[in-house]
Amino acid sequence: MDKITLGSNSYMSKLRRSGSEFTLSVNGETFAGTYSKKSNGAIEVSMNDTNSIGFSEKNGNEIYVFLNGVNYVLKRESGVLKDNAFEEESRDTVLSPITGKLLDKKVESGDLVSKGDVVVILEAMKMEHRLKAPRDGKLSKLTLAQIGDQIKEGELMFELEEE
Amino acid sequence: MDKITLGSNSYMSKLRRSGSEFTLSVNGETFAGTYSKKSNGAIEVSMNDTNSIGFSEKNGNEIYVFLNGVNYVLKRESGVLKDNAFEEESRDTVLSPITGKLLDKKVESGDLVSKGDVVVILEAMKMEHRLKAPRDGKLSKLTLAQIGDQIKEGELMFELEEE
Amino acid sequence: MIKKILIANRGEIACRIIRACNEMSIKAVAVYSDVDVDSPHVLMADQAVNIGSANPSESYLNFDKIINAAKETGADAIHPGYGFLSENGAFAQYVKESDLIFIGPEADTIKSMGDKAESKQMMFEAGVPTIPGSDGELVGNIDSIARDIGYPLMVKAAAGGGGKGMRVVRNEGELDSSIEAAKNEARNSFGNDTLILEKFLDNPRHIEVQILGDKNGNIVHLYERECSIQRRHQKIIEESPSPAITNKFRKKMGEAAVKAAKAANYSNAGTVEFLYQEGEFYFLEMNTRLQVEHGVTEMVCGIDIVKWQIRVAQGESLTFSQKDIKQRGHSIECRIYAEDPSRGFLPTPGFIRKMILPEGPGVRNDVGVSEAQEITSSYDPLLAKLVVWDSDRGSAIQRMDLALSNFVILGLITNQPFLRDIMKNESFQKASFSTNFIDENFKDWDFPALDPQVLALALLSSKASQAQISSSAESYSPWSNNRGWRQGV
Amino acid sequence: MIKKILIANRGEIACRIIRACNEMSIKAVAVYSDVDVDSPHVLMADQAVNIGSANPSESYLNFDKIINAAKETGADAIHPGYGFLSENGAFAQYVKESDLIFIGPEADTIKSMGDKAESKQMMFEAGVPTIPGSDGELVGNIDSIARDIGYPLMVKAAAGGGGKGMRVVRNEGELDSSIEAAKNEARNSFGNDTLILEKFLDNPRHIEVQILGDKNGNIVHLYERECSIQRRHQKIIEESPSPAITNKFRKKMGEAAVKAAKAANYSNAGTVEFLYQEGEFYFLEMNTRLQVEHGVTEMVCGIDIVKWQIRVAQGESLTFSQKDIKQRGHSIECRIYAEDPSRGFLPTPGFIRKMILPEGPGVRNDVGVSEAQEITSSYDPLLAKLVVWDSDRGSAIQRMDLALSNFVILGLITNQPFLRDIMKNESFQKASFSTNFIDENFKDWDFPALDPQVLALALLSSKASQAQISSSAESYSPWSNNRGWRQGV
Repeated sequence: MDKITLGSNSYMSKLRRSGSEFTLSVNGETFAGTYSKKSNGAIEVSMNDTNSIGFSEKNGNEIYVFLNGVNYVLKRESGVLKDNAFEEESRDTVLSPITGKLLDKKVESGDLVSKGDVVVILEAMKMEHRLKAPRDGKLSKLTLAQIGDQIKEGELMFELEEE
Repeated sequence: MDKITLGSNSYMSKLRRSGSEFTLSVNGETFAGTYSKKSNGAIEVSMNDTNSIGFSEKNGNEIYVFLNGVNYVLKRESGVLKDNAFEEESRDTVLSPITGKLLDKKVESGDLVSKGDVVVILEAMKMEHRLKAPRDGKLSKLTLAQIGDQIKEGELMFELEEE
Repeated sequence: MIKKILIANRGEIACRIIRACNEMSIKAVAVYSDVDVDSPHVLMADQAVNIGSANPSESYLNFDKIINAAKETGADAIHPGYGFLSENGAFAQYVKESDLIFIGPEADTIKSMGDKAESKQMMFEAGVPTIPGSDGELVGNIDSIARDIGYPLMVKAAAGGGGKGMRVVRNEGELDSSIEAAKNEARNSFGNDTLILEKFLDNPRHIEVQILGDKNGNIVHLYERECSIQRRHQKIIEESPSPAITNKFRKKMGEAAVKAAKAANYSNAGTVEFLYQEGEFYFLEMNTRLQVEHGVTEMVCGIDIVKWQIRVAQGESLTFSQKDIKQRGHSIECRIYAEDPSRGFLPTPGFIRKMILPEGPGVRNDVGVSEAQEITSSYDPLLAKLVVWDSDRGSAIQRMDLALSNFVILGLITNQPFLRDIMKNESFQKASFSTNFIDENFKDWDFPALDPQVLALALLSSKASQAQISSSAESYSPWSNNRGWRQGV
Repeated sequence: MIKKILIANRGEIACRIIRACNEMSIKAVAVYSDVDVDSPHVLMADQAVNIGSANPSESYLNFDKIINAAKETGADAIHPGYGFLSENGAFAQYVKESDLIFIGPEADTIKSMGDKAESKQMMFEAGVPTIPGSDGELVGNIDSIARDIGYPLMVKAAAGGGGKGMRVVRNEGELDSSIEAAKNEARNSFGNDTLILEKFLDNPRHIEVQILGDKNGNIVHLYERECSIQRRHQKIIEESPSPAITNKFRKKMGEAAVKAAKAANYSNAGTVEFLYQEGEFYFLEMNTRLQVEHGVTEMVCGIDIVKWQIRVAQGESLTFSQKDIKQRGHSIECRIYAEDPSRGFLPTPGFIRKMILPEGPGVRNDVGVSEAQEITSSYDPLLAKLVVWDSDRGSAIQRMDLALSNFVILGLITNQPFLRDIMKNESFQKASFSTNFIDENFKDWDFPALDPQVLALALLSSKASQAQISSSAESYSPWSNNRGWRQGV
């Protein structure tokens, strides 16, 4: 079972192939279909009486899909158990939403912060991004990166002490 | 030594690589250069103080090259000895210049033909191609293909008896 | 209102028409022969129907298969494109009798214009200039008829074709012997020695006028196209406006074309072809369909001819009149053919291993093929039409040369290097040419001698990856059962 | 005459300018930072020079490195593009002092227009409508000044920026408390509590006029562009003409823009930006450079702005006057950004694994990236500008939607799905919008719920081939030694 996420929607999905046929299960619903690869690398999918041709490539936990005029970047978590699949992101932990450069740290580890206070400032593609405290609390962790260092998307930026 | 042909010109060529460097010999002249492959599959060649980026792919005895705004299809004969490299094509043997369909045979094997007589008619891409006798002579061979059969480029169409 | 159009064609023109349908929110149905299963026009359409084998008579030329495909998919109109059934009056009639809309002129118009003698006679009567000649069978005082027409002239077998029974007569002294020779040749070739005399144009330009008419009697012209750059009597470069004529003359030709279209009771898009020499123009023929080179007119006039074909076919009136139509700037088209210009323009089938199209301001690509596609010998070798626009002819030529130099196509021989040489040719740049241009300037054209860099790059090449080489023929195909195909919403 | 131009920029605009050079037979020199070694602008240029690290201040913003590169390669002019040094008066002056031609207005013009207060004052004096306000420091009877301007109004820190020290005042009752609050904020933020009052436009359109002037005093406008569709105060969709104004009003705005340009002693291409609300327009600022969205004007007016920039920079006069410039049809541009519209338009670096551009009539691609290219976080996330033209706005919207739907880009998140939703939005289609459009209509935009077909295709995907993933950084590069680079002839 894979958890596939796009924007705020997630889908518990599983696909079984057998020759040119496949069975897809999405959030408990099951679909049957067929597919074929085209000479130019496209894949044709036939499901629910509809044939569509698109492109699809995966890389790490990302899958890039073009289908019916829309480009998608899907996140995939493989082997997810259904029960904890839709767990909410913690309000205590703030990750970098971008890959970029650390421009400034406004507070120090251990400081008390109020909801909305700017904690760190990042820069990517000529724009500043201010990461703010999601609630009042005490800063239990703060990135060890120095000003000017490169930051990766998903890297822990700071954490608030548990309430 | 490879014989590379484009249009009416042929080049006896040999290339030796060593890391990113190469030595090219063309009809006895020698050039030194360097090369590198680009992420998009292009190749950059640096020779005679000039850098150029192009594409190149080979398939069988054909090499496809795009360089400096021109697309080339080169024919390659590998391992050619220099001595017989520029041998002329026989005036006695006529090969199909195209891939297409046999539309008609105008004479039979053993017939006498005059220079310019149409021997076979081919069709490709909605156009007729008439293959004519290159000299007066007796037809010693004629394609066994039937009218309507597919013909490949380079296939023997007919042969004249030796003079 | 038309809701779904079946496009009875393939290649770039099918793609062009499908785009127009999409933009007008009309569904597009493609038809395809077995070898075209993975062609762009099939992938672009909302639905696609297999109509048989590669042989055109069993697919793209087959009336019943096409009508059946239209009926099966619920199409209400058929667009024939160019070539194939586009100028077949019987087909147009059959479409109408099948309660479908034929996107083109009336069947009767197609039929009259398809008969060269009938169309010439009709134009002559309508007052459109035609090539002076003996008006039918050559009888009476031949010397005096010849003098009336003027030398040089052409003696032609009335039943003729393909250059047989044809002689150019330069002066009176050659007349008798030429007639004798033509008569013999005509008798031997056609079993009929009837001859006609016609004025011979030894250095003509081919200039044509685009016509657009609705079903309510409104007919306008969209000015002219210069199409003199031809090889084997087929155009390879077209432009608009023609650099050969003045604005006054342009107006005169346009009016003659409208007169011709009115005489033929014309609706929809069509083209009146003229030969032009020494300040005179003569009706050559009328093409009762969309022309390959319609794009240069669209660029210069700012009017989408294909969309208007669809609109007038469903009964809409033109929303502009002649005075609203203005030429702006200059447009050139190069036809990219799979052919070898060093060997008499022989077609060169192959497999497109890589294709990168030119981009940027004023560049339009009308393409019918894609990477990883097999170009078979079954159809016309036209791969793509590269069209540019710029403010004047000189700039347009430079833009075209740059665009050609950015057109990457690996895997088969094309005329791309040849077209670049034409752009650099001085006579072309000076617009000093006739339909003899290729013969006069490029008779023994050969590919250029190779720079050592090309050889280095060639010998540094590696084999294409397996993915690119694999043939598409073996892959599973949902179309092989002749089923309809729908792209998801 | 200019023989060689150094383009002090990167990305799509560098490519755009290089094309213009090529078409004018002018050599083009690219400059690039270390991370841009394999970028399209480097590969397209005749020569390329490495000017340093990714950090703009050490490369694209570095005066000396750019001037040195121009000197080394023998360039005689510098085109700054947009962004980077394009509106830096000191740079323009430095270029001139280095005996090179700066392709843009005079340094003094750039400096005066770069000072918002000075430029507003200059325009006010020239009789160009400016936003009514307190004309400098707020002193005297504030209530009466406020009444004269009219509500709603805006109290602003004179030294301000970035929204600090700024309050909207809806009515007289809010005035005192707003002034108090703004004063405190201004003092805390800028150490200066000087305030100004200005009329507040709560629902304005952003409409700008393209200007073109030569060095001989001729100035024309190329009509207007509608640029109201913005996110985070940055345009994402532009069109010409503006659907909001009448022809009479259009003429009035054009004349005001020419007046503004004359007041600034303007030559070369520039843009006068206005805010428009309820039948009134107000000078916002003048951009003394080529604009990102210049393409829509080129499509509609048939004038190549970049080529004219070069021509007037080398002293040529305009060959047309105002009455020769006509708008024809309608053009729309969509900026394709590497950004996530579902997360506040955050930039989304990545690797372009596959890119297929839309083609066909009326479609123009201004692209600065290519397949197998890494999009780093070092620069602006603009990947490409997709520009379409059609005869009217409705057709142009349909053409844009089709073109967007044919724009394949795999490997990173882009705003392509968001742009498609805008094309389908009713307010957009009805041209009923202001600069608040995105906030009002797409505040909580999210990617669409997935059709099971998308999930099927995703799970059927295979890993990209190794060739595509390999980074370019490790490959041997001839540029790493800061050597010039020449493409073979």
